[in-house]
Amino acid sequence: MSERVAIVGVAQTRFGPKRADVNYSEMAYEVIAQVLGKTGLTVERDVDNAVSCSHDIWDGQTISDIGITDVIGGHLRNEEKMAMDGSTAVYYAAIGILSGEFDCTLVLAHTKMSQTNRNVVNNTAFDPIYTRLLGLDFTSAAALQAARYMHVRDITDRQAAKVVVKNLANAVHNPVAHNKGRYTIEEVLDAPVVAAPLRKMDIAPDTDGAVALIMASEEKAKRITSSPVWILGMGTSYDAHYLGDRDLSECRALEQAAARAYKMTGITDPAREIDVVELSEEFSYQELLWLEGLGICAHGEAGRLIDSGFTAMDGDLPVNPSGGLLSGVPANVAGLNRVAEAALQLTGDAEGHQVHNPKIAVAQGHSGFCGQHQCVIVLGKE
Amino acid sequence: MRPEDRKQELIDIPMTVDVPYRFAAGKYMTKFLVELRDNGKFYGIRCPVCKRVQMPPRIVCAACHVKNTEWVELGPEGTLVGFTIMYLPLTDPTTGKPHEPPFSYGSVRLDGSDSVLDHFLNIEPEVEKIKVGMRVKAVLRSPEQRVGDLSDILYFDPIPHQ
Amino acid sequence: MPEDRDSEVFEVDQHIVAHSRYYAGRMGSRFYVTLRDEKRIMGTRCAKCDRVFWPPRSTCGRCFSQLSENEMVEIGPNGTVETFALVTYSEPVHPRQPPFIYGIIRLDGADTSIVHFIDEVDFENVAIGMRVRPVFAEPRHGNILDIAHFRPV
Amino acid sequence: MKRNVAIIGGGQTYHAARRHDVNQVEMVNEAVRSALEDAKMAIDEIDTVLIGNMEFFEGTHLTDCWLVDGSGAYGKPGLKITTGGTVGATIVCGGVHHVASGLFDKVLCIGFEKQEEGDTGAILSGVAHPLYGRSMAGAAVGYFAMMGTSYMAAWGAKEVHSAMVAVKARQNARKNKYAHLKLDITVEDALNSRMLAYPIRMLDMCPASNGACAMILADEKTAKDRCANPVWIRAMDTAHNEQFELDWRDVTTKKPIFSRTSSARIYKQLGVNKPVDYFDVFEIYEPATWAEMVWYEDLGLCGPGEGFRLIEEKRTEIDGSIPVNPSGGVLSTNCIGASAMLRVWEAALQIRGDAGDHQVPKEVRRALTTAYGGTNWTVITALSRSLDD
Repeated sequence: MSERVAIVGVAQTRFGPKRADVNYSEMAYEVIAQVLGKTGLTVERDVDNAVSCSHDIWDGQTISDIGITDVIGGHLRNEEKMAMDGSTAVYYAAIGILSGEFDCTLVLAHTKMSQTNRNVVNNTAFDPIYTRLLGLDFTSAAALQAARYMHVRDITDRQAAKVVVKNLANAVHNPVAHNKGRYTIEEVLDAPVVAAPLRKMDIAPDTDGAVALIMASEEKAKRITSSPVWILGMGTSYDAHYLGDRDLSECRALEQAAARAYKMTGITDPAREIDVVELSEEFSYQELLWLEGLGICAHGEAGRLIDSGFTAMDGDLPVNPSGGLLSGVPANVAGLNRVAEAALQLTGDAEGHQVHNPKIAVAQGHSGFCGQHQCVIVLGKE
Repeated sequence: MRPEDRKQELIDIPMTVDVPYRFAAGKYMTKFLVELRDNGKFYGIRCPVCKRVQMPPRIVCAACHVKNTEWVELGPEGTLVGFTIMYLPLTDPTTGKPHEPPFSYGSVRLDGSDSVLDHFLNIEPEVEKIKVGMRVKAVLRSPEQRVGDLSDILYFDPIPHQ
Repeated sequence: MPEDRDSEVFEVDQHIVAHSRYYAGRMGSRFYVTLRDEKRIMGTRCAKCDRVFWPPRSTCGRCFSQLSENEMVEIGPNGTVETFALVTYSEPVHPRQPPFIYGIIRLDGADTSIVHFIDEVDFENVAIGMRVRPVFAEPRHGNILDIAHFRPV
Repeated sequence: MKRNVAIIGGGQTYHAARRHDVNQVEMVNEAVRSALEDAKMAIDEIDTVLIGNMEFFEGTHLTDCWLVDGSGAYGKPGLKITTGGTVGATIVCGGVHHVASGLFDKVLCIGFEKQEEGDTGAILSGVAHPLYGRSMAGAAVGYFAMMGTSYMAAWGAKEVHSAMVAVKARQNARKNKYAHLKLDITVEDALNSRMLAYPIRMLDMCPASNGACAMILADEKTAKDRCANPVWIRAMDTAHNEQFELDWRDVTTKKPIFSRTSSARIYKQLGVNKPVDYFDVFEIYEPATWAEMVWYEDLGLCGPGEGFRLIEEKRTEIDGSIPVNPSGGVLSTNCIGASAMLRVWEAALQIRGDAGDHQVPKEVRRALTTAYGGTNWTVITALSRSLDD
């Protein structure tokens, strides 16, 4: 990119299974006030665009950014809602800045999963003519994907369980995570079956929370902070809708999105050039599948990759040092949390889960069941 | 239908989406709803910068993008700033039952408030009997029937000329 | 400050209930009428890609060719299990009581697959590659549940 | 904006109350094919696809994901934005940013609604806060009814003025082959139509339509290489409004209002002093007759309280000096997610001279469009035939 966009500030709520004390507007304002405070910016003077991310059906509110306009500073100003994953909100906000139309954008994602039933919500994402009446949701669809992927690529239950063990242990050091602990593979495998082959611990838990970040043009960013995190590359892509149309042992959309993001960045050897990855493993097996999609390893190699410790906190390429989605990140917020965590790693602000001196980080998010729409953001210090 | 449409049985698939929610009112709306329910009082909140009193109370004054700070008791009398006579049997989505038309419906600015509240008017549904600017007063359900919802207000009664 | 007060947690239960009605379109209608009245399963063939799709569709997502009802071809009814999963939990949107099995099945003659139930077999005995055939519901109403499920051949 | 952006093609469906012959994927595809044909472009040439509708209106979550075959998004970058009724214009705005960013040269923008498939009452009442007013929401009709009583009380307008707007819209729609309500009605018909919420009658409100609109935006080089009559997007401005203070219905309010704020900003950006001289045609988002008259005033087409005079004097007719909504507008066709994009596309057709029977009988060099949605939100767009205009 000729002119650059940077992330200049990040704020996250502490994630938890339920926030009964606040409505979603108030929960959003917690992180908005925090990120403005950290950067010393005001909406009135500095911020000229706002992109929020959530969904009407999650919020229980038609046109649900109505409840966000006030707190995000959208009154009589520009404010838009990305009805996808939060990673795409970053992508869209960056495009707005690159267009020259905006200088400084407040990006927000919020969701209170506790206020409704995720399976009923997600069932409405299946096409109503040929699929929805079967009662599918994202967990049962993921179980179909997991079984296919693990069968075709010879991934074992133990290898998938290792993702859980790694991520929940990483989360122990992450102050905002709520699902954390040191578990054994056996404990993961002994958890009750929800949708075989997926067990309870393979599934990201219901979570309430919000993330905000501020993005700015190069000139503005340099005035705001001495440690901007640059967006070096971005890509999105859609796969086919119907599960039966897709090769579920691969993730074509992610390969395409990653290819676009890497081309923009100039990455040719992702496993060597990327220092840390934050990806959206809503289910344990997805971390392995997404790593293949991101080109960190070849098709079918992700099982051996986790066995080798390559993706561990102290491995060659730490994946989800934050604990990832399994540690408890709300739907929709997931991708923005990935970008935020990647940015914290690059600025050295990741506290207990900081990896050693990363220069290039990759964040990945997806929308739709089994990752139909994929978004990849490459971030860097330089 | 377009001209090229031919005779053919066209299939439709009816489907009811029923999504359950448990909404948290949050800090500001809770105070409003609890005061209405328990004490029959209306509370707004004042912006420390523009001094605008907002109802329902909310965390941020959108115009100034600052946190609202000062609770203010409002009404129960107010002024009618707009009205309509509703002839549509609009369904109350929380009960599934329609409000029986025709009925008078208006926008009331409670005394002390800079906001308005839309509610039923206890006035015969005749245009001549309703005037923008007329004084009205909230009539509430009996305390034991109140639940903490705008339906705790039965309607607004006109205040006769003093 | 208002938020510093100890206020009670105030929660309200509500439902959003929306009655939708989805139209299948001409090709979808032909599919469902054929399924309902003749217990036959149709797909659509894209001549350009030389692929047969289920579900039927009037645009090939890959080459964007416009496809008409004339390109509809019968597929299956038998097919091969590509993947399957056992659901142990209950939701109001499920048409069946758990435990039940979902499968993705490649019908004979099709290049894409159908998601549906697999039944009349224990989960332990289902395998990828297994041959299955549809069991049709009685009576049928013109929706995807007109196929009750698939069972081993 | 770092690059100039042009509309190099577009298309729409035939809008109707019932489209039982197509599903949502197919309906969207009709508009997409029509836009590609207009731009003489294959889907492979499109770099990215942006889509929007009233989220969850049809009871479907993540509709962009379902519609990929029809929208052409399969295998492409893309996204879905939602901002309520304004979304069609927000998508255009997003498309403009995509092109201006330099990352994409050809962007397909889509807005749609298949209203017959959704539960309009349930979803619209969901606009109200769940704990503050949802149980007694007066819906859009109640809101615009109050605007009507306010307007009459403040300015001395009469119900007949509303009827004149209703007639203009439907008579214009009769000239637009794509429009939904093509009604040969008179002022008397409008005044005698069923009362919904005083003073709003059946013919004073927009219908529920099914339909889609698609447009292809491109950078200057592509536009000049590939298109004989590109229409340039010169400026866009968005103003959302806070959640609970819906002051637009009180026509005498002195508060800053979204419509006046946004138009003032766009006029300043373009150096417009007299909008009626600067722009040759207007396509505005008027969900109800009274809103059209208030738009006249808020856009500065006349002074405050003079909106009803414009319609009385027939100034805003197709052949008037200030043509507003020659297409028939939202009063004639409201497929919500497409409505705001249709304003932009109809304005582009006027500039191209391709509006057919509803082409205004004068030279059209510049056009202004508005959107309306949410809690008084708008996106205003200015278009021109030449980059010199």
